[in-house]
Amino acid sequence: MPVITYRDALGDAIREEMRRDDRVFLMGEEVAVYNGAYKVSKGFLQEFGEMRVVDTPITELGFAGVGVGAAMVGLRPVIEFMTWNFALLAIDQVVNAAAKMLYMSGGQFNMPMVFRGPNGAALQLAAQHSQAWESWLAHIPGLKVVAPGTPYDAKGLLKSAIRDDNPVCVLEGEMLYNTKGEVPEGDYTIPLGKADLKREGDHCTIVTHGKMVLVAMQAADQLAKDGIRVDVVDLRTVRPIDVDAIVTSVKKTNRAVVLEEGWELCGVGAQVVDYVQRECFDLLDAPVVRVHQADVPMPYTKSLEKAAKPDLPKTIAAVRKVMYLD
Amino acid sequence: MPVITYRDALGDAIREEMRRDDRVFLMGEEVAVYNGAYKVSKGFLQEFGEMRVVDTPITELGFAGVGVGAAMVGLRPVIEFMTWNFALLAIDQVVNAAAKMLYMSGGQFNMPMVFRGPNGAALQLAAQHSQAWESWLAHIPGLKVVAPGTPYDAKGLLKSAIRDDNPVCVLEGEMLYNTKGEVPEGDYTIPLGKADLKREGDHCTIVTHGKMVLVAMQAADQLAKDGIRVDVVDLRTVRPIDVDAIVTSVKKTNRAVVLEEGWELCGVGAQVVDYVQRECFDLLDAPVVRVHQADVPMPYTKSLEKAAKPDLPKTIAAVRKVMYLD
Amino acid sequence: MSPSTMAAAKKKPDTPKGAAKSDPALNMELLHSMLLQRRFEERTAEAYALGKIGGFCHLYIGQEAVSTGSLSLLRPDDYVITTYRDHGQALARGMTPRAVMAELFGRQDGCSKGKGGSMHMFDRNLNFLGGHGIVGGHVPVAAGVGFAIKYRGGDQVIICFMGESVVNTGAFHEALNMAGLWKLPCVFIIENNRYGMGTALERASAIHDIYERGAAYNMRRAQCDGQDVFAVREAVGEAIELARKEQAPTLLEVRTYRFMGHSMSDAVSGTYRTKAELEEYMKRDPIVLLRTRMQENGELTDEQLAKMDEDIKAQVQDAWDFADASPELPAEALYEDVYADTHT
Amino acid sequence: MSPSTMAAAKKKPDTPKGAAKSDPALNMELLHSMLLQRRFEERTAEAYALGKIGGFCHLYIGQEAVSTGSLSLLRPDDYVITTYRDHGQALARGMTPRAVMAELFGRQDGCSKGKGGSMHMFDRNLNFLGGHGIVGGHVPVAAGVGFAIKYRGGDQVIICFMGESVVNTGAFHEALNMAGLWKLPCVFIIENNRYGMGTALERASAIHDIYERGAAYNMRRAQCDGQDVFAVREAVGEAIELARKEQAPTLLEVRTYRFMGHSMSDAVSGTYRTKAELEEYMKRDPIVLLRTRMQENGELTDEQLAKMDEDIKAQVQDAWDFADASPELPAEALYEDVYADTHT
Ligand SMILES: Cc1ncc(C[n+]2csc(CCOP(=O)(O)OP(=O)(O)O)c2C)c(N)n1
Ligand SMILES: Cc1ncc(C[n+]2csc(CCOP(=O)(O)OP(=O)(O)O)c2C)c(N)n1
Ligand SMILES: [Mg+2]
Ligand SMILES: [Mg+2]
Repeated sequence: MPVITYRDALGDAIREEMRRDDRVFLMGEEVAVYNGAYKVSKGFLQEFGEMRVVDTPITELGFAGVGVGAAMVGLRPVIEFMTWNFALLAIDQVVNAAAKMLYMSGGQFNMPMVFRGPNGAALQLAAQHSQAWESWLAHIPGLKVVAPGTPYDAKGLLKSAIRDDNPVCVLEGEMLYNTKGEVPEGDYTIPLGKADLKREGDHCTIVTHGKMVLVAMQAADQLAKDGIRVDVVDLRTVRPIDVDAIVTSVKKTNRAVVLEEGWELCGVGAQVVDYVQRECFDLLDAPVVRVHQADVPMPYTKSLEKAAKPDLPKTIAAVRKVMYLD
Repeated sequence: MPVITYRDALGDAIREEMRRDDRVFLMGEEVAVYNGAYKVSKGFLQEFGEMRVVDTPITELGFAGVGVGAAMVGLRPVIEFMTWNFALLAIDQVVNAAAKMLYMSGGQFNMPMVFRGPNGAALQLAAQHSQAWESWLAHIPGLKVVAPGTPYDAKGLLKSAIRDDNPVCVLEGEMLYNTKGEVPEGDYTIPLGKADLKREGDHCTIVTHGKMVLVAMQAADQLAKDGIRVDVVDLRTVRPIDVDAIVTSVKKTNRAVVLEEGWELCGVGAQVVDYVQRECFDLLDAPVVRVHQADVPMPYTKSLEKAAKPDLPKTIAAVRKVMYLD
Repeated sequence: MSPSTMAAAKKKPDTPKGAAKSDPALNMELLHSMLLQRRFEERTAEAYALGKIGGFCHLYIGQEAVSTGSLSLLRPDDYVITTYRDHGQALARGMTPRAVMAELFGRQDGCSKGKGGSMHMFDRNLNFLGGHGIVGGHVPVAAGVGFAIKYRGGDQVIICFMGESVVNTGAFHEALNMAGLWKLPCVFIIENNRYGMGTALERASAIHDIYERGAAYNMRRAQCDGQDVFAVREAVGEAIELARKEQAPTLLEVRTYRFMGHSMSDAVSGTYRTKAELEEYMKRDPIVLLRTRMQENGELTDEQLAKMDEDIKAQVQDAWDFADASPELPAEALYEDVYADTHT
Repeated sequence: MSPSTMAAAKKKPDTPKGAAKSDPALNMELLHSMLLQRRFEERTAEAYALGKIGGFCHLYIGQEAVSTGSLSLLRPDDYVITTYRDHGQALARGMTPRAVMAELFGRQDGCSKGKGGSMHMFDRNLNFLGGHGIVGGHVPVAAGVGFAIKYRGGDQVIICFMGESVVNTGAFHEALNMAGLWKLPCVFIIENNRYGMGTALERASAIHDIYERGAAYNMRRAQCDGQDVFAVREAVGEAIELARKEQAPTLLEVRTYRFMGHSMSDAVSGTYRTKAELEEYMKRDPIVLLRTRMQENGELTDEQLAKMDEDIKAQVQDAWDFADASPELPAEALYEDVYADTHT
């Protein structure tokens, strides 16, 4: 199977869908002439022309709303946020328009659209540019939210997102764009709402998603050296959450760690903990342990930034803690 | 002690603080000439004049930012959102400016300001006007978030919020403005970050905040008739959360219900569940049960709206469930 | 009201424009459309007082010439989008009083099955894209519809109604810049009724001739009298033609006035406007202006008028009865329409 | 670049304005300020390449006449706020190269203790209100400072710098409307360097003379040449005077150009602008223009210039060494500065 980058996997997904369905278009800042701030849409302008690959002014609220309008009348917009940090300016359109239109119109206007872009911290981008929004988005009924951790998942989930008749938020990772993995050529999709058991083990479950999948896999490797076998449940979709997959794993391992990029309070991890205690109350051998960003705005300084982020040592420590090994 | 409305308690708090400190001013839509959309600021314009009671254009993002700027140079703005639903438009200023300014300036610019307004559903206001935002706000380090459930708490917490040198979000309730309670005349404050044990009991803990405090109290009354005694822990502040108070109560009761107005996924309740399972793992006699809004945008129709909201019967059912009574 | 505004209002002639090319049949339709809105809203107020309608409810009384004048010019395949003050436009676009009243009553035969209510009237068949509650929020959506029309190479237009407060919002600015930049077939109609809730235009906008904001977006702009249905038709007609033929947007300020409070919970006058001002404006009731004109032209007899009014009242009563009889959605509908379970 | 813009650029005289009232001592200061920024940024680029600086890093090279021209007119008690492209303004306002370089290196002696980095320079003592990373986000904040000045009855002003892309954001619109409506003592300076990342102004804004947006807010507006420090001083001086004396805002478009890529990760030319265009603009290097003028006036000898440059380079080297020696904050500082633990 060809090995390609996460960036190219995303680009292929959009390109293939645009070839397949001429209602699909890409809109956002720097997506056309500049080939995308992170080059996901390289060559798109040449192939599809400026009506289908649309550079916008810096108006997140405005162009998110343009996407909503286009979706209402049957187009299938892919709206790129240069990063999800800037989507805060557009969040009214995402939450009050896209997520509610079908419901408040009594089922008349569905919203076949995608909001996508990099989410979470890259390197030393400081407080305003280093935020992970999955728990906010997961909170909102009417949205679907996916967070692919690998090139394979990126392509399959993004294709599903584009074909879905609901507003789907796709959380990518700036730090993931250069990562590589096997991706089949041509068409395939991954169902939204289904987790993926990325690693099998019976000692402990790590529930995670998005960028942290890589960290979880590294942790699993490291822990295996000490004979600790972990199940890595990659949620892939954080709304709706595949509760069955979590429960099945925890029923086997009786222990769980939840690893996420964002802040602690009301994070996705908190919700996973709730599902686990609700469904596996009598089976749990230890309280679920969470790994997440420190409860601070992201600092610029290298050492503090590192300290603030969830990472491999913290994940390993959490697994050891939940196994009462330290 | 005088019995006054929640509305007047809030009005008194702001008025007294404005008399006490001339850096404090009130700004928002309809706060001056119209006496406030919900009449919290009745008579303010006459007493304080138009420089300190400022009607704004409909520009949530803009006037939230004006508050940030004023706070940066030493004023103490009280920014009113007509409702927190509209604050979504301003959330970039709340999250990316107010909450981060102190940190990203290396401790130089604190933000002595308040964002306040009604939160959550009133009656039949439908999807765009019936949302509860505490879990979003609680997610963000740098903010403090309070949600008073009674007139007494409203006055004391709002005064503390105004005197605090950090950005404090005050979540009021349109349905609460007419509720009455005892409020001492003159000055008192309630510390931020401290929960209040509103009712003592030893069978089960209900953890709640804001508008749902009244529902919890009613549930406690009803349950008492069946001999079920509940502790009602009113968080009052949802960021930071008073974990000690929760744990102390659950250690006594061994059972907990978390009641909140907002949606389930990544709600405040999920975070409370996490604290409980973390700190009281061995003491819990049953999984924590959550009560919250149905996972749908709010419908307009009366019957469905009622079905969507957390309420007394649902709360009682939850307590009975966690006590294995049904 | 500032003196300058008063002067501007006075400049408007009381004689309807376009009287020369008077078309009796058309005029009858216009009158019917406007009177239907009026009678409908009167009963809406009544139903609200009786508790049959809940939530926020914003009446359209006084502004009927804007909806009727504008929407009488549209083709069925054109699009309409508006704010929470949407009953009048819904009717003027052709929704039945039954569907609108049932929506207000929160019943399943309502145009949004009772899930939307007063602020969220939708009708896919009429390309009526709602009723939106966030001030400014629907303006980018309108630009998006304009974008879609252009994308497909169609010659439709979208009319986007908004209150005058909207021109101060960021959403308006961002949307109009894109509409101007990309030349989208949008007709942005500001229903300038002088107040946004209790805030007079002059206390919210740094400029008072707000159609001038169009200049910032290289957009055609115009202003017209909103109490005169002919003036509205003329101004909107030009804008539609431009949008349809040249795919260029227009920002049109229509000067009107609301005769009721902001919503059912707001007093008609008192805090922010005087009774005298209200009465002054009510002299230019759009329905009276049209009716008088038609009577003077001999196009409308007293009998015809009485008959029309009677028919309309009966129709509205029928809508009320229909709404009252329509059930609320069943409990399981709570969880429907959150997600479409389709995909391509 | 569109032909009209090229023409506009050509209209600007190459001879600095205000040369008549030339003040050699002042000119020397201006030159020093601009040259310091230039040399500083050159070393910043070097340090970035060496990995001593991380994250997004936006250089100011080419725009130095804007910061220097504007900030040379301010009083110490006035305020300044700007975007992520903030190194030049920080220096021009009087921050030491040490404090700025240490911030870039992420060290505790940085002006924001290393917590802010390139995009977030702050200095409370200099009323330098930051470096902000959300495009448009700081404009309402500037209006708020203007509001506070007026609230207190002071006669300070605030200068708010922004890139030309900002004029399309909702935040800009909302803030400028309030500033115009309330008459706030703000000087809004658009540093129109022709591009927002890879997007030319003409592809993002429906109008190209963007200072005209001021009309929508009843705001005084002007345009000036941003490569000529005297032109900047003249235009900003008028705006400051208006703000200080009459508490009225100005929207000033300063036409400049960035000589580097958008940030350190963007090529200097290629995708969105040609090398030829860049070279054309580089002929109007603001430092060369001033230097030449001074030399022609006999105010600056080659020796003086060489000495100034040498001193500045030494100062920047000192800043580098200082930054390099400064420690990162200790681990426990991670949790500091999240909340102020004070209240009144
Ligand atoms: C973003 C936002 N802020 C505030 C409100 C509350 N609100 C509803 S209508 C209104 C006034 C709007 O006035 P205008 O645009 O002139 O329309 P009109 O009601 O006069 O038709 C306000 C402030 C809202 N719905 N949305
Ligand atoms: C709201 C928002 N959207 C997008 C970005 C990403 N971004 C950073 S700078 C920039 C271009 C800004 O251009 P301009 O305002 O002209 O300033 P310049 O960089 O030319 O100084 C963009 C799109 C951002 N920081 N904030
Ligand atoms: Mg109005
Ligand atoms: Mg620029």
